[in-house]
Amino acid sequence: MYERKLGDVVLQVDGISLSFGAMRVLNNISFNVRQGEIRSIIGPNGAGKSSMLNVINGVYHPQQGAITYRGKTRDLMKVHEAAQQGIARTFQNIALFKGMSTLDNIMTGRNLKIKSNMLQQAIYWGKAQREEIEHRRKVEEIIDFLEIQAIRKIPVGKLPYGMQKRVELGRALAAEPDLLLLDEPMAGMNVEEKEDMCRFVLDINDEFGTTIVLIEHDMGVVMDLSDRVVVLDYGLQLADGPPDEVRRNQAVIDAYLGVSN
Amino acid sequence: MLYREAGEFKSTYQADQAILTIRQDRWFMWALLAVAFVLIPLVSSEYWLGTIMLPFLILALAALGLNVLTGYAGQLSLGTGGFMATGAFAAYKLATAFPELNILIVILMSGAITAGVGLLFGLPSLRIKGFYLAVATLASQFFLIWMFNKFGWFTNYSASGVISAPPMAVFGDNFVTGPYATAEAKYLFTLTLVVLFALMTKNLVRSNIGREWMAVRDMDIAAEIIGIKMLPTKLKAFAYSSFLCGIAGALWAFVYTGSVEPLAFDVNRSFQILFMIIIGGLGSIMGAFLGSAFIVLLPIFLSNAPHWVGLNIPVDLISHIEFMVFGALIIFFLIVEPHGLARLWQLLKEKLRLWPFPY
Amino acid sequence: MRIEKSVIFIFIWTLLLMVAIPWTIGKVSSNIFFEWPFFFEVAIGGLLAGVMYSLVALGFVLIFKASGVFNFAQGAMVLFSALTLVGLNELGLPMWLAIIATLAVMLLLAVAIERVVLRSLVNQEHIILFMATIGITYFLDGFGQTLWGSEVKILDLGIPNNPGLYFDGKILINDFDLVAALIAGLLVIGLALFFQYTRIGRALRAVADDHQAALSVGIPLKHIWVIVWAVAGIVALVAGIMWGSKLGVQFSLALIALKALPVLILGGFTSVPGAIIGGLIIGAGEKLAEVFVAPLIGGGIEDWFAYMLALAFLVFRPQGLFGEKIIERV
Amino acid sequence: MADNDNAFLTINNIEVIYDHVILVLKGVSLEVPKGGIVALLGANGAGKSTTLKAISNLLGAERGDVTKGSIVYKGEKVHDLNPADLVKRGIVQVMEGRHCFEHLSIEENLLTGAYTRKGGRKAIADDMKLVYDYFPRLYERRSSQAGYTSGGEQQMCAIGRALMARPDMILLDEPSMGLAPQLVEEIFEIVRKLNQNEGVSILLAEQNTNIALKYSDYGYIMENGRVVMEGNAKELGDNEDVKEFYLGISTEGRKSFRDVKHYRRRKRWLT
Amino acid sequence: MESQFIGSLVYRTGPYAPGGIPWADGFADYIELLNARDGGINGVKLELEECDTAYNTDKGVECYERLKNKGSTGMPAVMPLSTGITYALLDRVVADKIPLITSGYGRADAADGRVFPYGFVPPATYWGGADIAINYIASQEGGYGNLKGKKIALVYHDSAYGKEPINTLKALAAQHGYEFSEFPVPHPGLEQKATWLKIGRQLRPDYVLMWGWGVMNATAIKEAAAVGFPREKFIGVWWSGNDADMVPAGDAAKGYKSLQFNGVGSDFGVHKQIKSELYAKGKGSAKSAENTGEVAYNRGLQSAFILTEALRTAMAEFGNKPVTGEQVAWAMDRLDITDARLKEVGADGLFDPIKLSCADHLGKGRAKVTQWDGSQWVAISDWIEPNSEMLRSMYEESAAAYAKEKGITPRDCK
Ligand SMILES: Nc1ncnc2c1ncn2[C@@H]1O[C@H](COP(=O)(O)OP(=O)(O)OP(=O)(O)O)[C@@H](O)[C@H]1O
Ligand SMILES: Nc1ncnc2c1ncn2[C@@H]1O[C@H](COP(=O)(O)OP(=O)(O)OP(=O)(O)O)[C@@H](O)[C@H]1O
Ligand SMILES: [Mg+2]
Ligand SMILES: [Mg+2]
Repeated sequence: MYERKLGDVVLQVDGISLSFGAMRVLNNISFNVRQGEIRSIIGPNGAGKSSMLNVINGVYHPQQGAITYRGKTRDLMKVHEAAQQGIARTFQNIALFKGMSTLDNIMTGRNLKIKSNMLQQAIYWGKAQREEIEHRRKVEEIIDFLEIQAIRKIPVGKLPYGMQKRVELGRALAAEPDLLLLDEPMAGMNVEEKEDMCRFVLDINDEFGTTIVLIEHDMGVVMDLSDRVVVLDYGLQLADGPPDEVRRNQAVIDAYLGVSN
Repeated sequence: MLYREAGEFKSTYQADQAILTIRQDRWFMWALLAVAFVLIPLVSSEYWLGTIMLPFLILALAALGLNVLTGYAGQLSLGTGGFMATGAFAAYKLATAFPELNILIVILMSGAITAGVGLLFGLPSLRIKGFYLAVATLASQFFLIWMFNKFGWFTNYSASGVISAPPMAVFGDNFVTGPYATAEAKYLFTLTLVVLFALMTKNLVRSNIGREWMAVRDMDIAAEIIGIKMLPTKLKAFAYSSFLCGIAGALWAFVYTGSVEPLAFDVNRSFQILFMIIIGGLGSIMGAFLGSAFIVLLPIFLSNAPHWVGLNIPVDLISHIEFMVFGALIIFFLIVEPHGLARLWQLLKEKLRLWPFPY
Repeated sequence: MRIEKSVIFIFIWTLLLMVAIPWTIGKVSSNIFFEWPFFFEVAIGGLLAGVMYSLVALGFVLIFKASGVFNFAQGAMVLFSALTLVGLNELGLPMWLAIIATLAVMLLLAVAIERVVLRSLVNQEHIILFMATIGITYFLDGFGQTLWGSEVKILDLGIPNNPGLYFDGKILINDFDLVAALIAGLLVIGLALFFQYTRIGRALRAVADDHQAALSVGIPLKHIWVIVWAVAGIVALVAGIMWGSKLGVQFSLALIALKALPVLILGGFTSVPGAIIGGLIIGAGEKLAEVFVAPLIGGGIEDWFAYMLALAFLVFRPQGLFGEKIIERV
Repeated sequence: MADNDNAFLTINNIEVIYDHVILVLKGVSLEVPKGGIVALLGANGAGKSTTLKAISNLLGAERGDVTKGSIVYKGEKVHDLNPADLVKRGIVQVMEGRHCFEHLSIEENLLTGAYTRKGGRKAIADDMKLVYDYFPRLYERRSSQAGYTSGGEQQMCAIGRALMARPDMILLDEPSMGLAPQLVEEIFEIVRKLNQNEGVSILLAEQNTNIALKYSDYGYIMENGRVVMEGNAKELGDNEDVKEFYLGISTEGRKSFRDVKHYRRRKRWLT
Repeated sequence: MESQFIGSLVYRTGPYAPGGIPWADGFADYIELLNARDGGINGVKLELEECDTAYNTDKGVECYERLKNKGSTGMPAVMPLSTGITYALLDRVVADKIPLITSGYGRADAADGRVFPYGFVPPATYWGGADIAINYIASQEGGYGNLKGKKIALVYHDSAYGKEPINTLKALAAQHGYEFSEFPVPHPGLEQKATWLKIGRQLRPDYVLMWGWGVMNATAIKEAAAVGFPREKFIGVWWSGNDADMVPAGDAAKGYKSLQFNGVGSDFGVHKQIKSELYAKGKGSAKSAENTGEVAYNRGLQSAFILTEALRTAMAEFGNKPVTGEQVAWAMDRLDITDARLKEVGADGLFDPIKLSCADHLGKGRAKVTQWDGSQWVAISDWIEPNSEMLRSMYEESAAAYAKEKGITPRDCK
């Protein structure tokens, strides 16, 4: 096993509770994420994992608790603010822009970095064009990195599932995030594709130093990749610790892993 | 293989990001422009230029505007007629209040004013979506038409509420409005504007703002999560779209008919333009033109056709048959290709690329 | 039907404003004549007129509910059914037989639409289906007039149309409107039961959500669509009869669809009772506005006012009063 | 698999084209015996889902078309039947990517699954109870709108909905996707139970090769629109290539995902 | 011998078809009558081509452009039959030198021929119509003096057309002291309950005038009945007085009045000839000979009559061959339809004599009041002449404003 040095806490989740009507989805959840680590969230279906991510990037507003990101406890946040703070994510049910090509999808990831105004873009000369090319170069790097050169111009709606997941990752990367939230990035892939995906995740983490929060149901992947794992069970926090510890936790085995693991 | 992109490699991103990356396409476009600017004015009769090409171009511009809003930004709107009316009346007020203004400036300014109005009526789109929004935009349609009809100020208190364009020239005595404007002048003036705006629109949709629009269209919540702000993005779409529609309205009133009453921009106009972009292809520049051609030319063709083949059918029967054939053709084209004529054109190219193999 | 609290809240506010605004204006402005009996007369007249809109809106609801299709052709169907009815009657069929024959024609129409149009456009985006219904509109308009001509025809079912004075002669209500309200009420109850107590009701909602998934669980789309379009055709016939006896059967009948749209969005695209409630609110609202507000700003505001009113409701409830919530999730 | 008399479903050399131009399946043949569990394996985009949709005739809804070959089910050509008829004849598909009716509650979703059933309310209620037994989580969430349930819950709902039709044959497209490990096992146990107790035949497209081979009798491996390998589940599982590329077990045993070599490319049977 | 081309913009389809069909039939029948009976005009055969506008301005413009150059001399005159199309053609006809004849619609100020060399509005304008209606009301009330304090309301189609009479009615109100109120009805006017509650239950005016169109007319009459407003005090302009509008209103229409600028019924010589020359031989345009007396039909006859008389005048000057638009405009400036001429064609009492000049493009502008008796129109007044002096200055004022806006120098008519 690797010995990895973990950085400072970048994200602190404190006593978060979230309900929809009478239904309690998260119940007093607290954990933290450190700079540069790969942090996994696991738990049975409907445990509230995706909801947790939604809370972190401001789509859901918890009834209780606080989130501290980079030393600042945030107020009620608008959805688009997460991206401005350097938080990017992928989605469980792919949320690509179906009518656009792979290239355009990834280019949208850079929207916050483009500074030319509408008039300049309309004339497409000077600044707008320069910017466009400059960002294209960056996006091409991402495309190379993810090995999706061949599908650059294809509308993403027609791509097979696994490719779409990759494009989605590309879009998130294009924003050059500090914190990357991945919601089941490897669902529906075979072993080989999972290996590819793992490699991407590790490289992103290594090369760019991006902090990653990962939700995944493949225990092989989770246990191999993550530095620390938090386990949710229908809103409750069941365990939190290094993979090996979590794997041996009886409560986790009962609630989630089953015997065979 | 008649049509191919193989063998064309691009060595710069700039070349790859050009509007038309395939050589044949570029040639085709230049040829098309040459035909439009040179051949058509040379060979067409006044009837063709003034009665068919003009409305075709102007409505294509309006369709382009709506396509930005609906096809690219995904905001279904039925307020186009109202915005065209705004453009027409703004142009009229400007032209009569400041007679020395050049017509180009008048038209651009009326577009800008319409953009402002569009912005205002775009506000509800933040909460209202889909067909609900479509019907809600009818509020702006009815309200604007009512307003122009009701308040004499807009028509300079003419008794009937009809506005008519003063004669105006681009430069010298090249009149493009009024009784002494030739069909050629009107046509070339309109064509130039339409081509420029089409180019501008293309530029927008291939830039960041265009991608933001499409992102909002395809999945607004995901768009928001990657940092796209809903309100400015949607409002920009409303503003730009109404800008184009306003210009189209001004051209309609000034260059095409020369005088209009608000009812010329009633709800049927809005529907007409919406049909154009759906038939032509949502989210496609070319679609706006194809759709406009379909909706403007087909009925004229259908009503002339019996005459050409020497049949003497009563006019009412012709009209009824025209309706039926028109409706049937709409359905036919949708079944063949639901994503519009522009997509059909693309598929055709794809087939050509593979030709002579079936796939 | 479960009614949410917010709906009741909005409802009460609406009622309050509908009374308060005219009353205030009447007090403040000398131009506006306000008197309680007159207020009620206008309000009742508006409610009854609204029911007439609901009749048309119902047809939209049915088809939207069943396929997610915004059926632009509803207006054309109203016209077509009325034209057919009168046309057959003029050919010598007694009225009852003509009605039965028209029902059969509407059923045939539904079959044809399913065969030719819908079947080939399964699983397409809603806007495409919407466009297809526009094709149907053109076709029906042309077809109906080719068959039956464009002249005005009288449709007289002997529904009385006399001004009746009620409440000590203080309030005038038209008999025709009362009959229309009664018919619309019966229709709504019938349809609501149909949706509530048949498995078809549930299947319809499934189809509207996802054509492909509906197919995959074995819902026979084509039967469902024929049923729904046929029912919508019947509703169109009822609307055609009521509006036709009011206006004469002529091309303009197709235009009443525009009066039904605000009703539709206010009530919610997917709700049968919504169509009635929406009709009542829009009807009363626009009449009160026209009588008590319009004179201040020039009159003739009915049309856009109805749309603005609907818009105001949508800002609070983007899915209309009783529409199904728009699900947005990641 | 040689010609088999008790073949339940036979697909013979089918070709599928999307949009009239995109050729996706290039001559796929396969067979499902009565009461068998057959797995369809392959990488992303190999054409597994397309094959399943070709069988259940849901292709039309995506503007796809079977242009060649035949599909025979219980001795009858089913190419021209519409999906609803197929469901009546006992084939039901669980589509990839959940496809629940989002405005309907979980319970209503399940009820629509029983649309073609004739058994009466009692039988339907019994089946519903059975589904709830399989997926207790669904019971808890039964009155929620499906659109608001979690990914895994929707997956359960889709599977449960298909079971409500009491099919003779189920086409399962990636049933394990997005499910918790424990549940994956459970689902395959359910599949096996259905197969053994009720004789339901199963055709299964799955990325989780490991578990798919564990539960099935026979397997096909697809690549690029063609079947490139087939055999008994056991044999396939022992094949070195399959082991390495689909099961992630190399000669040195299972490797950690952390240690995967960069730039190792997949071996192709076809190029 | 070449034939004279005549283009006719009609609307036999669309929402206004019920009013458009009889007009088109009347127009076509009169042209056919000339061909059948006389072999055309002065031996020049008439060749009629219709183009259906569906009352839609875009289509109307297209029709005009399509027809204007047909035949050997092009279209001799255009009668667009719609206010919208009229406005869209105003500029074009000047450039094309084709007279634009709008009988009873279009721009009233085209009565001033100095500003509108190609615009003609015989036999009547809306402004004149408004004046005639007030004149009639005054006669009912026993003189203009009794109008003081009376309430007169106008229900109108909220469009360019409907707004035409407002200025005149206001001017007259100032003059005669009646109380004037306006009630716009939004297009298309399917629903007028609020309007009629205001009128019938609140304002309770003495008279209601109507500038309505299409389905709005029948609806208004029904709603008037529904609030119990007496139909005898309800007077519509000629476009609110079609048979087609009365039919759907049924019993409610009995007693309703309408202005007409032509006579009603089919008891005229010209009708007899049409029946014997055309319908007896199965050649008529209308569904049957019974339809020939409808007011809209008679209006179509009248339009055809005015046009063919202008053609005759032009041929007298330029020779018996097809004439051009410019020549017809010359003839229209000198059009003189006398009583004697009307007797000759069997239309005395059906049409009013018209005499135009370079400056006067209107003529007397007279109209009758007619009343619906439940099955047909009955004339209840003789020709009423509007207050020409007042109107003339209004026309000239408005025309001058138009000339200024358009940069037109009025021609000299001395
Ligand atoms: N509607 C469509 N139009 C065009 N091409 C399509 C369509 N659906 C699928 N394809 C293409 O067909 C090929 C096969 O897709 P399919 O979904 O069958 O793959 P799969 O084996 O199920 O992959 P996955 O494991 O990712 O689900 C892919 O290359 C895909 O791009
Ligand atoms: N917007 C919402 N409205 C109502 N209920 C919701 C909403 N979002 C989530 N839920 C409920 O909250 C619970 C947790 O959902 P969540 O999507 O977070 O689960 P998850 O842990 O990601 O599960 P899975 O592994 O299946 O994806 C689910 O039962 C779901 O039904
Ligand atoms: Mg989840
Ligand atoms: Mg698949």
